[in-house]
Amino acid sequence: MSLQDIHIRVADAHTVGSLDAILNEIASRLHDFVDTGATSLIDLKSLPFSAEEYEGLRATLGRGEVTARLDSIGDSEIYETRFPGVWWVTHYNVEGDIVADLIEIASVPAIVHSQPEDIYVGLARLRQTLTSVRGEPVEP
Amino acid sequence: MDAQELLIWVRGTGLQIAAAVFVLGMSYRMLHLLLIGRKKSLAEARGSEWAGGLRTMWQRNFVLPRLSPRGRFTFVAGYVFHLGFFVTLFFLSQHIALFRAVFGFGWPALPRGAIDISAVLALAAMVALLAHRLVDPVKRLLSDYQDYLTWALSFLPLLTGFMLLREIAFEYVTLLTLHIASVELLLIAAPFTNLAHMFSTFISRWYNGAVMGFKGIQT
Amino acid sequence: MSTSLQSGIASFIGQIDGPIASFFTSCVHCGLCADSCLFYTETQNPKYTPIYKLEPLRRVWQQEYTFWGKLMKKAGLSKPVSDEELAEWEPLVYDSCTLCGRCSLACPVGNDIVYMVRKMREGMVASGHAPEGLKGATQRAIELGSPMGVNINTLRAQIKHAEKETGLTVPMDVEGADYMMVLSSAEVAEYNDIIGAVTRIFHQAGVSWTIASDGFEGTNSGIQIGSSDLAAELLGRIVRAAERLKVKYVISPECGHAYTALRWEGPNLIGRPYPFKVIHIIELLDQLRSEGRLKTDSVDETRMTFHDPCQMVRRGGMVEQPRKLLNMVAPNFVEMPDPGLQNWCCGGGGGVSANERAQPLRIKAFNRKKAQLDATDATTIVSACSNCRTMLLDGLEHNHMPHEVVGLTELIAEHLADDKQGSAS
Amino acid sequence: MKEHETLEQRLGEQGVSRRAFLKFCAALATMMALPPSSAGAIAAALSQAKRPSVIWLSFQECTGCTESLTRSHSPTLESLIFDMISLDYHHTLQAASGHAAEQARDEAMKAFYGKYLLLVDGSIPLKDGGVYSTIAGRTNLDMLEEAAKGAAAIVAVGSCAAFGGLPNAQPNPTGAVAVSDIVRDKPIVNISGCPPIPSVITGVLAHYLTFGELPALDELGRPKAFYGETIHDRCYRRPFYDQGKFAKTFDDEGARNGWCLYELGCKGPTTHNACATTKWNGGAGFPIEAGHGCIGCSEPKFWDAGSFYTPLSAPAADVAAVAQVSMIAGAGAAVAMGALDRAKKQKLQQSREKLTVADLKGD
Repeated sequence: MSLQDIHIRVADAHTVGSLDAILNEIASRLHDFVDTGATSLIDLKSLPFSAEEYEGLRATLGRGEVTARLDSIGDSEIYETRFPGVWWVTHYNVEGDIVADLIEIASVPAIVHSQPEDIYVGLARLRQTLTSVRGEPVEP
Repeated sequence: MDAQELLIWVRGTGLQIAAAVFVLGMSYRMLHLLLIGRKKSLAEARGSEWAGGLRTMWQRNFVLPRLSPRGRFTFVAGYVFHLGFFVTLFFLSQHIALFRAVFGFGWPALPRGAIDISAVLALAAMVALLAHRLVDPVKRLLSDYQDYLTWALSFLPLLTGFMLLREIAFEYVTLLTLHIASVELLLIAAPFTNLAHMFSTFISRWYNGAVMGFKGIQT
Repeated sequence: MSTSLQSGIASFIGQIDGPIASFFTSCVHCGLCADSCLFYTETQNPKYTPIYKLEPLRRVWQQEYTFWGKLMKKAGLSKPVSDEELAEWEPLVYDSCTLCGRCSLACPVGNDIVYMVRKMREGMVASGHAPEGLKGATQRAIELGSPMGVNINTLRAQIKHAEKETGLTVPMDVEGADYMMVLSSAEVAEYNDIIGAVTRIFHQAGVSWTIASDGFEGTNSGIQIGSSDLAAELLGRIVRAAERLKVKYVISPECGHAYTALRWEGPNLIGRPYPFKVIHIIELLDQLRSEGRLKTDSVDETRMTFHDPCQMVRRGGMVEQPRKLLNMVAPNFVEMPDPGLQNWCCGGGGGVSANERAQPLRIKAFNRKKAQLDATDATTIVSACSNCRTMLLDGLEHNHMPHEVVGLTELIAEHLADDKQGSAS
Repeated sequence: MKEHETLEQRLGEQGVSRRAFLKFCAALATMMALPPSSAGAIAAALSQAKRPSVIWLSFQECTGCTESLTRSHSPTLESLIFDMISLDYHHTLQAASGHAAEQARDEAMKAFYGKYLLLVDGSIPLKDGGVYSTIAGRTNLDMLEEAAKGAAAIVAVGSCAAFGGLPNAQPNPTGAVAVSDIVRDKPIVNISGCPPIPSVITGVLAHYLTFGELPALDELGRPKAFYGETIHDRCYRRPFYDQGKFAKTFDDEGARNGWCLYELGCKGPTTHNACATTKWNGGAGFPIEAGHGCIGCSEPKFWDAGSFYTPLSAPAADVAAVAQVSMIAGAGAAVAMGALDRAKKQKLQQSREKLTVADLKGD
């Protein structure tokens, strides 16, 4: 017996109406971004999607040119949709559960930027690495 | 007592009290009407009491005598209200679920759109009937506090039910509690007010029709 | 007994039965009965709404037959019905109700309102609140034998006249006859052509009949005033006569309340079934017609219409019979609006005609009939109730209307096949 | 254990990057149902947050709430939050037992008097002096009252602690009550649910850590961010409710089409919780997605609201039986009253005198 033998169908053509609403919201925020440069975020977990609508949103937004993967306390998948400036950001935890699911309107999602604190720590680490390679300290 | 406990009470104990008062009061009242009895006529019958009685019980639903404008208004608004009320009461899916739970059987529901129409029509007709009762000289003369009380008791379940389906003004819990409570008030008052006409009408029609049937009057 | 408030209330309590209790239970004060009452339609005065006329009776029902009413009464929260209220309601119960029963057909919850008015009058008369005119009529009926004061001598004179006119014998006190004819006082006093008419019709049809010298008057004021005791006394005369003459049938005259008294209330008034049957004269004529025993050979081309007497048609069920008879003689017959069961009362039934106080109101209520007549082009009104005829004539006169009013039996008799010369009077 | 370490320091020690911390804050914002843009503010606040001492007391409970929270086998964001508190006493989770455990509790209570956060799961039995649930010979009531005195705030975890839950259901043999029935003078957050959604528990803790205060609460003491809306409001099957399309059985066409489960007893319309958006088991779904109606577990007295399978519009008690008895009683009363009425009429009839024509003249 396969899954197809269990006659469970996804309801068709009956939606919560969230799909239209979210697409309109994205368009309006993208417009603001073009006008004022204001970036913004939409929390998809706070919206009542049916599974079908969620898939509908994915299909409508599609995938664009850029995809980034973040490996930090679990994976994060970040990709630009086929609408430049509209990014889909999904954070997973170590177990692979989605912990945040966001649409970000920006040139580059904030989380992708390297953080000054990390850069500083990284720089220190780099110097440390150099020290161990050359065997002598490097002036900061 | 919080909102949930209140809801549990109206769905449980409250409903039991209301049902007990309604059934006890109504069965008492209707049986009493029959037991007061009447003298059997010693005159020779020209027709059948039962045929006339049963015919009138049914036929009086449709009688449309020649009426003045005020009479026509009462007639039309009265029918719209009653039909709207019955359709809403007996054909809303949630109500059928209630009947199924209590009586063990149900019937197909009407689509929500139809129920919305029937409920709105019933509400509108009731408002119109109340306004008419306040301005029409005949109704004003006939009316006593009971007529307004029973109007309110019939209006509230419709109104709260309508609000509940759309979650207007209050939360679902509150509206559901109000809706059920308003129905319970209606049930409790029914046997002791002219709301008893919901059953006694058929006894009245039977008696009226029986006299005509006995005399062989073809209505 | 003497009349008093207590007797009246006691009578109300006794009169309230299952039907009345369920009628009051069912009433939702919709006011639709108002439209069915000619006293309301012609005055637009809300107090003439039929159900309102029963208010004192309703209060007694509430206080004596309902759970809360009893409690309220015990607690002193509902005041008992007073003598003043009954006095106030007397004109509503007597002057503005002809017991026509139109409201009983109109009520959507099925209340037989006229049934209640009839019963309420029992208590009204027991409490001493009945109109003087109706009291006088009832008193004359009991003491003199007729509300109009006609007696056996008047009848004998009319019979002699009829015999002379028809050349036939009017059978008096014939024991063993099949039918005993009862007349109304108005027929004896005014519409006496009826005697000759039935004599000729019965002669032609070969009907074995008689008139009883001790039970010829059918008008029953007791029913109208609402006293079963007095109604029984009046009715008893006819029943005794019929039993003395051992007739098979008693014929009710063209008189609505006489028919109701004889046919429907009689056995209940005297407390036992009759050993004879009661048949309305129109019912009998139609029966003779269908048996081919009633033959006409001429017609009247006049535009005629038929006024349905309430007690005969709406309360008596004879809608078809008069029309079938009219069909024999009136080719230009037209119906007025609301014919048959929904026809409007002449305004004088139920004792209103005997109640002088009610006359102005009755004349006003006649506007309803006037409107019905105006809607037809008939020039002759046929009816089958002598009281209706009187009321129609009275109303027509007040309104200066030219219509003629004839009795159906007389109309048929005029066109009898083998008796043409006799009708030329 | 370093008492005054901040969250950022601790994360740094664990080798968690700033970017990871930002990701964590974004997840927190989502968890707390705050606007996603608040992640920055959360990050700033958490950077400075101190680790609070937490004492967790378990009373009449099934450990389901703890299970809900600790179901993970590997580090998660929730567990990170837990890392950020100093869980000084939890008798299911702590290593110590017996007198040592009780001593740890006493010490923590003394050391952080007035500052510690008290978490409670389970209801408190009051009947017969509270003997139905004791720890180390002390009744739950006694222990709660003592611990509550020094608490900055109390978090009642699960429906038992919040509202009495299962032990409190009719006929409530142990006289079980909620925390809020006993403690009146401390701020209490009720995180109801049987069990509560784990991220709601951590969300409240995160909020406390972030803002140093309890979140906004509804009239039942539940955080509005999670309990502000009903399951019904956020249900993906809601359109079917609005269209009047209901599954009548669990295996009919309607059920297969994913129609509304109202008539199968779903309590979604009257139940306030975040299941429909937060979902369970790492976002896998929530009961309605599995084809079963909501049982209303986050509401008071949910065990006493009639069958889980009785529609909300149907009675929660046996009405038919009451009606049958009433009908018999009503019929009996009618027969009795009918007899009295007939007797009254008969009496009137007997005393009645005939009306004569003389009576008409009489007045």
